[in-house]
Amino acid sequence: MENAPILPIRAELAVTDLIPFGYDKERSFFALTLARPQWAEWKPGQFIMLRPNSWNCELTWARPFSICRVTPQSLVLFFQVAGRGTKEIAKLKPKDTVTVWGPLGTHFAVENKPTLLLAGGIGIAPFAGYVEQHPVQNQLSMFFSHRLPEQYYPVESLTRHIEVETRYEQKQEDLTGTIQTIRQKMEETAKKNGLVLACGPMPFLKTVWKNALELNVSAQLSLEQRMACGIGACLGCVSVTSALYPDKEKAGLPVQTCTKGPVFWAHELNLDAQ
Amino acid sequence: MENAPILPIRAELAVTDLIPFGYDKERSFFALTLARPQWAEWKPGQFIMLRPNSWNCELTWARPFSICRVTPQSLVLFFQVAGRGTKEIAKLKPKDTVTVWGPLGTHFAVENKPTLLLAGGIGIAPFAGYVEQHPVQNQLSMFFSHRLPEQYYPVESLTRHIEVETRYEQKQEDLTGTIQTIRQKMEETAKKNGLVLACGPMPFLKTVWKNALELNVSAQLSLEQRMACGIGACLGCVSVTSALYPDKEKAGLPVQTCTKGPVFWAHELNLDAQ
Amino acid sequence: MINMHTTLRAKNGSALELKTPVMSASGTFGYGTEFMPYGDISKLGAIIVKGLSLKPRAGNPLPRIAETPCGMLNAVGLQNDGVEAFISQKLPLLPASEVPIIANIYATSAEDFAELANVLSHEEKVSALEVNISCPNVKAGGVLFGQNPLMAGSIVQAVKKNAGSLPVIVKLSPNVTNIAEMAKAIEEAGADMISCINTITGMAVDIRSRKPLLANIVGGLSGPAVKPVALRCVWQVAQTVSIPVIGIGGIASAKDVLEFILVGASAVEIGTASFTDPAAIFKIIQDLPGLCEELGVKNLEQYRNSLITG
Amino acid sequence: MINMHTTLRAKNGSALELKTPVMSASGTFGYGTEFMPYGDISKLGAIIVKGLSLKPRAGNPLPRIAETPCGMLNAVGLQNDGVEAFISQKLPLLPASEVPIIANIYATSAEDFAELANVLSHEEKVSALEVNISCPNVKAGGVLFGQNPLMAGSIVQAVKKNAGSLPVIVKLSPNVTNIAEMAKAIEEAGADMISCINTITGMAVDIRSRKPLLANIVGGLSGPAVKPVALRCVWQVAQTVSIPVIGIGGIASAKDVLEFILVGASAVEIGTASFTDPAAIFKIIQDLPGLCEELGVKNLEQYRNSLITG
Ligand SMILES: Cc1cc2nc3c(=O)[nH]c(=O)nc-3n(C[C@H](O)[C@H](O)[C@H](O)COP(=O)(O)OP(=O)(O)OC[C@H]3O[C@@H](n4cnc5c(N)ncnc54)[C@H](O)[C@@H]3O)c2cc1C
Ligand SMILES: Cc1cc2nc3c(=O)[nH]c(=O)nc-3n(C[C@H](O)[C@H](O)[C@H](O)COP(=O)(O)OP(=O)(O)OC[C@H]3O[C@@H](n4cnc5c(N)ncnc54)[C@H](O)[C@@H]3O)c2cc1C
Ligand SMILES: Cc1cc2nc3c(=O)[nH]c(=O)nc-3n(C[C@H](O)[C@H](O)[C@H](O)COP(=O)(O)O)c2cc1C
Ligand SMILES: Cc1cc2nc3c(=O)[nH]c(=O)nc-3n(C[C@H](O)[C@H](O)[C@H](O)COP(=O)(O)O)c2cc1C
Ligand code: FES
Ligand code: FES
Repeated sequence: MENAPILPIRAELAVTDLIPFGYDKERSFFALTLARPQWAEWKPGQFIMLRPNSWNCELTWARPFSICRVTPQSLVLFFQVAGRGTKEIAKLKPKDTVTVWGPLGTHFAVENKPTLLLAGGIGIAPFAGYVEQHPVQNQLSMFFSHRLPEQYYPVESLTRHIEVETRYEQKQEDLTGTIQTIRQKMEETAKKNGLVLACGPMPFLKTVWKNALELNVSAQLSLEQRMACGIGACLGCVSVTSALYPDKEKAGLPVQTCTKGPVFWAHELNLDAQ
Repeated sequence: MENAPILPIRAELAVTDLIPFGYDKERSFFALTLARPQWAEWKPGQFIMLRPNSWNCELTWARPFSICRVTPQSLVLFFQVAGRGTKEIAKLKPKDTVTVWGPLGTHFAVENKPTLLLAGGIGIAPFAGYVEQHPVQNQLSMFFSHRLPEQYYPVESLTRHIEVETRYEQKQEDLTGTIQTIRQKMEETAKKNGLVLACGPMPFLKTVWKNALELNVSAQLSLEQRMACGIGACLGCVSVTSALYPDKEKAGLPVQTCTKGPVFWAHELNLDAQ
Repeated sequence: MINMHTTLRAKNGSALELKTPVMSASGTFGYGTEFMPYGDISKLGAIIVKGLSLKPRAGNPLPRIAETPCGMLNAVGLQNDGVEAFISQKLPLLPASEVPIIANIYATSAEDFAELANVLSHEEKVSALEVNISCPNVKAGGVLFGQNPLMAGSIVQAVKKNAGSLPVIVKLSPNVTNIAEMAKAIEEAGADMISCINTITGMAVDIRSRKPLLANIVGGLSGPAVKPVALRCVWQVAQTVSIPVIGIGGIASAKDVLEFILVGASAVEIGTASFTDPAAIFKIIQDLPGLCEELGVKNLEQYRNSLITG
Repeated sequence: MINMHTTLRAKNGSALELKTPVMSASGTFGYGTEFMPYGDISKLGAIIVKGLSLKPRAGNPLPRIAETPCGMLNAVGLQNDGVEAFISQKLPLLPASEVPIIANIYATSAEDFAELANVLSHEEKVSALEVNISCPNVKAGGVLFGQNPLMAGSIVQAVKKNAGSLPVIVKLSPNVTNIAEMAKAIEEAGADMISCINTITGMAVDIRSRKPLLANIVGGLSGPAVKPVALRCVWQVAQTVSIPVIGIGGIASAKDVLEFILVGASAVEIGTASFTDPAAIFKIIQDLPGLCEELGVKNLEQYRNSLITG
């Protein structure tokens, strides 16, 4: 995040594959593979904005998705159907084209120390690339809590490289267990002077955020906010910073999640202001 | 048109086929085959309203199309790409579903006398069914003027049954020829105390209408107006009647083209009021 | 299945009893009979018929309608056969014992409004009046009445005085600086209920022919495109008045109906959606109880105006 | 290729010279630099930056934006770092010698508007002011100024007096009963140009959580859904005033640009379309000459206001 910014580009990309991971009456999950954009560089934690070229103007905005993985041939995203837009995206077929701009935003820190990855549900998406690109994979461990069976998520691609503890939350009580596990694992990481990286729904992130402040452990959170532009122009996606935010003029004020985030240091945020 | 009204129904129908007849830089032509709706009855000249079920609310209205042909298995339409809606309809694939309501409106008269069919461009659509259903096909003859090569239109299905004279209008001068031919053929029909049926663009219909009044020949015109509902409710599609309109309360006033038409007797219309 | 029965209470204590809060919007449902092939019109909350005037009106020249993104423009100009023809020819065909029939009325003066009210108040098959002071497509009266609280008030008084026991609904225009102020004036003038919104004045043109898409140049915008404006208007009006508010504007699903009830509507009208699909209103009525059940809404009156704004 | 050069002449004879009539709309193009990866911002007609106030403003709480059919609602509430930070940090980054930079300004009193004008009039890199008296998302000032001809007039006078030689564009709200009347008052108060429309007040709600989709409850509607309303406003204003009119509202293609020019706009601004695709404005600028050629439009000034209404 301290380095020179990575320049985004806009590209029209062909869909090469769309693989369903699992259907549920509420949600379905897909891996979407696109032709690789001409990116010079990208870093895990960054995201893209995506809009199918077949859309007419009824749906006004593109949709933000974490970059899951980039190969020499392709850009891979992992998404769940959440509403109207993702429902349409799930209908894409090979050779359909989409407009993508990215890579956007900040990325997760890579440090040679014990690193705990905390993923909630679809928040697992950015960690696939993070783990694969990490130079010292044996420093990494993950805790993944999810509401649907494990095979709905791209867990296998992670267990190939690192140790993953998963919790399938089926009942309300399981949530309490998740919160306890997060606390306990963050305590261990704090003792080892390690790093915590978290991505998931807002209540999940708030839990991690509170623990990070209490335990004074280095932690980064990837935030999700409604986004219209993804490039800092609309001011729709802001998150409120804490007094510790390095840009003093913005400390305690709203900053764009799409350009100053989505990955923030926990202590630089004030999630209570949301 | 004097008989008991034909009750329309609304149905969701599967597309069974979409056959391109020809592409041009300006227009392309298709025969669209749908599963047959459960109609008790229909008559050539009537139309349907069609809206693909995949459309979101960006395009507000269904689109009106003449019924081209109904077989025991299927409902066949013939259409050209004219704008945004027909462009989308041209992308339909087998198994896609569309919502259709019909049969709607009035139909062409069937009389055992020399009957001249005048079709301009896509106005040929309703005549396929008319000719096939006609009890005395040797009374029928057709003049068809068109701006794109003949193979773009379903002419073959007609020449199998009746004599068709075609004029391929490539230059402005050809239009003058068309107007002369229409006059001459209508004069012949007038002499034989025959019937003229016309379907085509408004300038074409105005020519026929003027001739019909001057020559005092029985003639019916199928009018095209922008339609929102197709069932008489919105009053968007009105045509102005003449003093001779049989419903005296409506004589000289606007009436719904979708329910009182689209097929009108020429002398009951006042096309100059448009 | 939760009960959708809705009571719209008028000031004099009389009430419109609706099987469901979903009615047809004037000008989009003809005289009701047009929709008989597509559903059972006696299942509607009420049938609001095409706007009626004292004398027949030919309406505006063509083109009168144009499609716009998620909506449409119309400048029909209140074409109708006049109130007498309605009473003698259309009203007898309607199942008025099973579904309330509401006459939407339009005139160019308070006197004519009064006379329309008077004529219709003697018709047993008419259950209420909806006063259109918000039509943007006519030169005289129309939205001009609806943009001036004093003028609107005097029309409401004239109608009320002549409407006998019929509840009087006044239909508001969104084409005003302050719709809450208009609503207040209309409530004070004695209206029993308010419906909103009528269409928003708009325009569309063809860059090739260089002509407007409507012969009238401007027309009224309706359909899903206006739903956010309609919701805002209903919310502002419902915060201001204590008489029932009927929501209109871009409603195309049971979900949309609940949105309007959530911001304070007691009932709703379906307009443009009936063009997109003639079965739309029947489907909305059918879907509504199930959606309520899914959301745990036991009672529409409790859900109404329950927006959490804190 | 026909020349797209457009001159917007101010009352004092000075002029804004634009390479193309297509500018960015305030609040949708950040400070310009955000779009550099997606096109050459010096090719724009002008860059109108995010609304500036004297002091920094934190804006409204989240959520601030919501998607609606063919449009969106926003209640950003004019978050900005203040005019000083703009001048010291943003302005130096902009290619002002190649493309006019227009500062959009907002204040809660005529005095503050005057001071903003004064501060900006000393900046060589600023080519004009656009006065926002039409923002529906702020409690003080905003659209309230734009709904009252007297108040609007006094602000225009205050800004004009302090703007030096800078042309003053006044941005109108569609949330009024009579936009032509407002435009007339603003022209008489000395405005050099008028731009319209700002957003239409709207609302969206979630039936499950029973909460508004915006923390501010109401917000401003923009995007293709509002285009018919915007075209009507521009047409009404252009019929009324003799100063240049800049069209805004739902423009997403070169065709849309010509629609606004046809009804009387001298130039246009692209807003929400820049969110749908960050390259939208560059594509529109690129497509415009070709579309003119296709239509046989030799000259934009001749095409302007050439709507055939007879
Ligand atoms: C930086 C970032 C990265 C993301 N990465 C992923 C990912 O890798 N995989 C994945 O499945 N999802 C991801 N999401 C969430 C994803 O963008 C939303 O699920 C999606 O936009 C929902 O769109 P919809 O039209 O289906 O839902 P609707 O609810 O119909 O959308 C309405 C509006 O709300 C917005 N919205 C709805 N849910 C969310 C949400 N959770 N976060 C932000 N905006 C939302 C939509 O973008 C849209 O603008 C990410 C979000 C952000 C901000
Ligand atoms: C009774 C009737 C029968 C028809 N039969 C046929 C047929 O068999 N085959 C065929 O190809 N076309 C037929 N048409 C014309 C066809 O409906 C239009 O070409 C089509 O609606 C254009 O839609 P669009 O979205 O592609 O064009 P757009 O121009 O994008 O449409 C915009 C609006 O204008 C309306 N519109 C545009 N052109 C026409 C037109 N010529 N007539 C009426 N409304 C129009 C559309 O319905 C739509 O509401 C018929 C029209 C009518 C009224
Ligand atoms: C074609 C058409 C005709 C209309 N005629 C009338 C009318 O006669 N009287 C009236 O009060 N409103 C009339 N309206 C307005 C509608 O009743 C309704 O208020 C408006 O369309 C908004 O609702 P919607 O978005 O659901 O269509 C008409 C609307 C349309 C589209
Ligand atoms: C997110 C957002 C922020 C806006 N901020 C401003 C602003 O600061 N000042 C202003 O005058 N208009 C502002 N507007 C209004 C736009 O400039 C424009 O007038 C309006 O969006 C209509 O145009 P469109 O439909 O092309 O978006 C904003 C609009 C949006 C969507
Ligand atoms: S999404 Fe527009 S500023 Fe972040
Ligand atoms: S299309 Fe609605 S009345 Fe004919």
